[in-house]
Amino acid sequence: MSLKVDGLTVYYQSLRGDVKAVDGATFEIADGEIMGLAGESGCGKSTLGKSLVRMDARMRYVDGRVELDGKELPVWDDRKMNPYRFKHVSIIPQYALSALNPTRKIGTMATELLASRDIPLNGVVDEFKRRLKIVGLPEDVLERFPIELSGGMKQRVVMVLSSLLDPSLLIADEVTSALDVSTQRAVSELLVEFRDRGFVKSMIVITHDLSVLYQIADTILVMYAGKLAEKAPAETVVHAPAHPYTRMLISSLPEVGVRYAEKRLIGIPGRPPSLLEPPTGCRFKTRCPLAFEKCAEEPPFVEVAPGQAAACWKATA
Amino acid sequence: MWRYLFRKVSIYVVTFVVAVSIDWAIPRFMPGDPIQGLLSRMQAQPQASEELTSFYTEAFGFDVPLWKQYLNFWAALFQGDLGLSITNYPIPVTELIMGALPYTLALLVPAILLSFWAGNKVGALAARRKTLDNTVLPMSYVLTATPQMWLGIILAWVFASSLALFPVSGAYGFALQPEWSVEFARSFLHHWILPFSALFLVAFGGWAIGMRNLIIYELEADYSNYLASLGAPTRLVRKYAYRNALLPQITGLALALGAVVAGAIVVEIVFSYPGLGTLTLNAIENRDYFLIQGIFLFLITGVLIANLVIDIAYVFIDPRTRVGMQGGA
Amino acid sequence: MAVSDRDAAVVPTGAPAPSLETTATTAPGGGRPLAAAPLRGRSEFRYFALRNWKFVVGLGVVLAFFVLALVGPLLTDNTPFEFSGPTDQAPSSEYWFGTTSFGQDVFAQFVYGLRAAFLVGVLGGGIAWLLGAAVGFTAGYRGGWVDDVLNMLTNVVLVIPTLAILIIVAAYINVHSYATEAILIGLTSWPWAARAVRAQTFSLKTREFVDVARLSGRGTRQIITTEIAPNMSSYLLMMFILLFGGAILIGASLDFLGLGPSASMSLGLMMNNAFLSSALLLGTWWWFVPPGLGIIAIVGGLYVMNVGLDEIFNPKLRET
Amino acid sequence: MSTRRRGKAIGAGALALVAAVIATSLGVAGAGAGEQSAFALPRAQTFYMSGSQWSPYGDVNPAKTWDYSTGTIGLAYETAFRFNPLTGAFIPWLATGGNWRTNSVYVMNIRRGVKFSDGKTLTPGDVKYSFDLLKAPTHPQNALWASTGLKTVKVVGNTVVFTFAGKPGYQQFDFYRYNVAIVPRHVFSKYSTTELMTGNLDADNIVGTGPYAYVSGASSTAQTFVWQRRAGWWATKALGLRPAPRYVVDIHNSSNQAALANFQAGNIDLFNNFAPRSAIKGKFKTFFNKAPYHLGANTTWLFPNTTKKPLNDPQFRRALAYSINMNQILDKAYQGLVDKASPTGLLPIWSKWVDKKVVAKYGFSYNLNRAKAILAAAGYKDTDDDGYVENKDGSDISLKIQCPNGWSDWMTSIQVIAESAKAAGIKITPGYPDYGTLVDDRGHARYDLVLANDRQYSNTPWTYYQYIFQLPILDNQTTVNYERFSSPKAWALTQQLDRTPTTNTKAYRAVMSKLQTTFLQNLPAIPLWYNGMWAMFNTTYWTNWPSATGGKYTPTAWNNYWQMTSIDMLTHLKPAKGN
Repeated sequence: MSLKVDGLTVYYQSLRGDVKAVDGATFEIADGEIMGLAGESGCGKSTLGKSLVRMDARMRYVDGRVELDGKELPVWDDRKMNPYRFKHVSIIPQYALSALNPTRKIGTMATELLASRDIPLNGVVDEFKRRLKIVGLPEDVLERFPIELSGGMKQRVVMVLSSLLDPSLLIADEVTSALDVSTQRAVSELLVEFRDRGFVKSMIVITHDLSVLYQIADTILVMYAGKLAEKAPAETVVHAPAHPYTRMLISSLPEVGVRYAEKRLIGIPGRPPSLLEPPTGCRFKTRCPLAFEKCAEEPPFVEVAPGQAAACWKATA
Repeated sequence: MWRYLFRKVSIYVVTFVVAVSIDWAIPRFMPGDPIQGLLSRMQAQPQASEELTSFYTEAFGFDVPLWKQYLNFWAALFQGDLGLSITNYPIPVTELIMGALPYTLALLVPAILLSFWAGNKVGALAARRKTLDNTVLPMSYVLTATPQMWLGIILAWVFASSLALFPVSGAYGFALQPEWSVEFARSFLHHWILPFSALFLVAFGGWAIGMRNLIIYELEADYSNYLASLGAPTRLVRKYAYRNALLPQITGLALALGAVVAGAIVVEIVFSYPGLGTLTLNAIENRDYFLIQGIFLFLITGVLIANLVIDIAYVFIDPRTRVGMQGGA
Repeated sequence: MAVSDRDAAVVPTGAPAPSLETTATTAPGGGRPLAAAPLRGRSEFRYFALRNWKFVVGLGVVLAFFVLALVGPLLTDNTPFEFSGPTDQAPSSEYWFGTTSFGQDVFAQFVYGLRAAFLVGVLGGGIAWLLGAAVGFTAGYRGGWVDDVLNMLTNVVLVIPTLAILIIVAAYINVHSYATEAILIGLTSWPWAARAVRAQTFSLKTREFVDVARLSGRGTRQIITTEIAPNMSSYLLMMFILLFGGAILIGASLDFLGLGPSASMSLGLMMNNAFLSSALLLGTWWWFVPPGLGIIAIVGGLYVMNVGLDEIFNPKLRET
Repeated sequence: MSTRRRGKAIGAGALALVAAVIATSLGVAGAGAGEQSAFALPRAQTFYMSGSQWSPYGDVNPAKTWDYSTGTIGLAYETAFRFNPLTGAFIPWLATGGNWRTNSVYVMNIRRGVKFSDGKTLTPGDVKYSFDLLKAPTHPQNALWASTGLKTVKVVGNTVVFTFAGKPGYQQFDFYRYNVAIVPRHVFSKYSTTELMTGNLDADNIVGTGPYAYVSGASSTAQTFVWQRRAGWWATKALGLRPAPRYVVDIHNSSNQAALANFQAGNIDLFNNFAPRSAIKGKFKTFFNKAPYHLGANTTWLFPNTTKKPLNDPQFRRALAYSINMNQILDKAYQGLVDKASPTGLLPIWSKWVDKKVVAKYGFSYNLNRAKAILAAAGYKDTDDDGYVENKDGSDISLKIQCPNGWSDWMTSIQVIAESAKAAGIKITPGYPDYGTLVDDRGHARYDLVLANDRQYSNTPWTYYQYIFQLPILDNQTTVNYERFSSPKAWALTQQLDRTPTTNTKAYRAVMSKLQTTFLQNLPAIPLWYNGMWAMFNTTYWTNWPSATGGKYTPTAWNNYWQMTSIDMLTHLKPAKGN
């Protein structure tokens, strides 16, 4: 088991109270697994991804445990978490296009970063160059400023840098959403290649674009309103979803798996509930066509079929 | 980069031409006749007044048509000739300005640089650190809202008049003449501290606030978050944020020069410091048109040059000016 | 517009910029948020405003002094120049702030001086605000040669040391009223505001709602006043506050130099009188301390209030 | 990493620097006078004074009377005679005496054995040369030739003979006897006329007969102008006089405030600036030890613009004069530092010429009821009930009274005048333009009411009547008759006074009476108070200062006073004990 998350609960602090963005997330990721993390915007998927690496100032750890390669990750403690970052768990942020310091040459920035982590430079820098070549970038990008690179180039630089120390877990947060369709494809293929070459052991790919996940992910985890809805192998999620939300999500996509979707998730009537004071019971019940009395109780996230887990009374019934 | 510099320089050239023209026009089109003013000052006997008028009209070059005066003004300007002072006729204005300039520079340059340095450091230190922020920030606001002359008066009252630690006025002891000696240097510093402090403290507050606010933006910027996500220590994150926050501050430095010069004028007056500020007030009180004109031109040229220097330096500091000419990212 | 153009950053005259500078800077790297999306509705503003100590304290101080300026003169029988009492009296129950060495009531001078400060601040700041907004909107929205010309004008006025100009102009034309003084200040302190507005307008004019307005055939002025300006309202408000404070400081300097109106009292003139009468050497501190503190309180209050507003409108800045 | 450390090092370095600067400069305060430098002047032998030089160093050209560094005449160049304004006596100086040989020929005997500082002997030729220089129309003292009737100056033996056409202007000539600098012909003949009239002469090349020589300060950046006592001054041998201070240092003023700070700190010995009365205490003394503390130096006048309605009406001016609360001015603006002026405006030294009967008949003093009565009688009534009287034609009267900005005592005074005139129903508002503007406006009659006090002590009240009455009136009245009072009769009387020798007491008194009558009947200017000859002494380093009970000399470094009796102050000073 590469990653084991147990009951992770993370809130967002706002002046009006806590936004319960991740509520009791429990799942595992196997070595070599690429797990897709999907859901509508605001469902907590990015919060979940971020909380595994670094919680920003407004995020508050509430409960739960995270284990990576058998060791506990101190996600609640920003300081203690530091030694694990980059080396064991790393992230390609959502904002990859602006993630590079605009006034530093890429090479300088990288070496300063490495030096600040007390990582010996010899070897690593060469490896950096080699990997840049693999993703199709000339060596001299190291001598350039971010402003001199195109969006796709910056994206790839960040991918290489984030995975440079061969982390056990890499979180790729919406890496494709800001790119055009052809670059999207190339970038997603690179993620798979990174895994295949062993640059990363396992990966969480966060996106709202299920079609991308269908292409590259081994398993897919669907979240709704801060709760896990369903986790299953990609094929299963697309073809035999257990959770009504997943089903609606899939059906809103045109011809899944045939070509990349150009349309965003629309199609589901109603709006997700406010996470300031989420409703009791199943959070999807107000939009769910199958909702019944039982849904007033919170459904557990349990295995409904081999390799497939879901949180829905109808799926377990 | 060259386009950037060209644009800058052309703005400065236009500014300079406009400023010189305004400057030339002021004594000529404003009410009041400088030569009659001089005659009044001289307490010239009425009998001599006609003779003297024509003598000085010629001496100041007012006896040629306006357009020619304008051209002559430019021609003289390029030879560093700003005309003759009225109150101190026939001392050249340039000589008076050059005499006062070292004192003003001795106040201004350290005050600008040290306040910029210290203000930025302290502002950066205070940002996102609660206790420090809650002390530095209010203090900085008080400082930046303080009129320099009032701070000068307070410093003079407390440290000079009441505690007698420092002299209230002048640039050095009356027993001395400017020279390169330890005694003169000490006397000079002794006189320099208070006016310098008045300028320094007010400017310091402004820079500290500016940096504090800027660096918060930078610390919230994506690249800072990315660095932190990769486990970079706070030290590195803050260093990057500081450097980037410094860039708009440097721009601010160029633009604040005018304000600092203004501050120096009032502070010099409070401490009777023999720099351009005191000279300006004397010139105004005595309607020494050519001196006022010269000082004004001098200040503008100085500020323009400083701006240009900062612009050029900026090209080296901020890579985006060098490579970013393709437009917005 | 090149993002890297350092013109984009601005500093108000008088004091190096409090936070407006940050919000006005179009981001190096392109990502910095436009100052504040307008808050939804008045109630939300009130909600955040009341919880921001900077805004509350700043506004409170400014209002308190405003009230003092309004009612202060009613609390004293003396007028600022009247030789009403004994000379050089320390503060007492009869003369709250003491008397000058000419026997004038310092409290009366102070409260009348506050009035002048508010007048110069509001009027001078207001004129600069109008000019800055007009020039900035026009340059930013029209672009092209209009922008080139206005931008050049802005730069010229920006670079010239304002106080130097004011000193000269004030020396030639005798300033008889605070309105004249305020107009002079307004006419010279608008450029940084114009630049800031221009930069903001640039980024707003490409937004969809402006496009829609344009397609629907509305005129430039209408688009600026109904579409662009309301979207910058928080920004414009903060700009006014800074110009307000700046105008007070510049006015005080002019008055201190004796270039302001002399027939009515101002805080700067009080300092001038005290200074000329060697008050600091004779130890009559009650004469020169209050005017400075008054200015600091008003201007500092305005600045602090501005930071508060900045935080209210701009969640990223809020204290965490 | 290294940049970071460098940054820290720079930071630490800068802090250390600032700390060091403060420490060393504080050290200076403690170190005191023990340390020597090439220029450092010994405190106990140096006489510091302030209140004369109000702009950067101008020049040492004795022709530029408005501009030269103090002491140029008096300490370096000297005059043929001196004049003691406190006694009214002429003192022979470079001349041993002189007399009117006829009504139009004056003979001046030149002192023998006087040497210039370059060793050359003073000759009658130098004296003739010095008076001849005034012939240039651009010379500020050209009036000697232009309006006294002087025709020739000739050397005869050891005398210089002044020959006049017609009746000489005795009063003016007397004035020039002690105001024309005697300069060395052998040095000055090398200068061009323009240089001599308007240029700056070389300070290093001052060749004078006086007791002091130039040391430093002839640069626009200098804070001080330094004179050093020279050996071989003629008066030491001839009269047994020797000035006590080895160095005389004039401090350039930037403000009264700064000067007072230095005076209080002990850096100034003779303080000729205005300071509030509370500054007089402890070791700081004045000429009188009670009010008014200072001698009066000149009369401060209120000039009405007599070309403007209603100030062209003598009755209105009279009402205005009655409305001024002088005691309040003395009280509030001066705290008793000055005395009320005689209604004639004449200085106390001329009081023997004041015709008391005339004053009793036409004089005035603060009396609101009289002021109101005069206004009413003259037809000025408050027709619109705003508390202020209107012109006879019903138009509003709103006058502006002005004085230079920064002259704090005057600023307060005009506020008092405005307030007390208000009580009489005359609307006046105070204004404070800068000095230059005021002078310009005053010269061109663009004013209502201004204060002025240009005319100092002199040998003759003629200088005062010329100041008030001189004709013709020019476009720009730069020096005299600011009020533009056009009375040929008054001017003729003034000229008559000039042409009456002081020794002809009876005739002189008669003219003076007529002048006073004309003046008081018309009140073209309103005399207010005797502006003080501000002088505070620091007794720490020097004693035996002039005083009402001791040496009666003018205690001032102001120009033109050295050759009156300020030089006597220097020769009578004594170093304080223990110094």
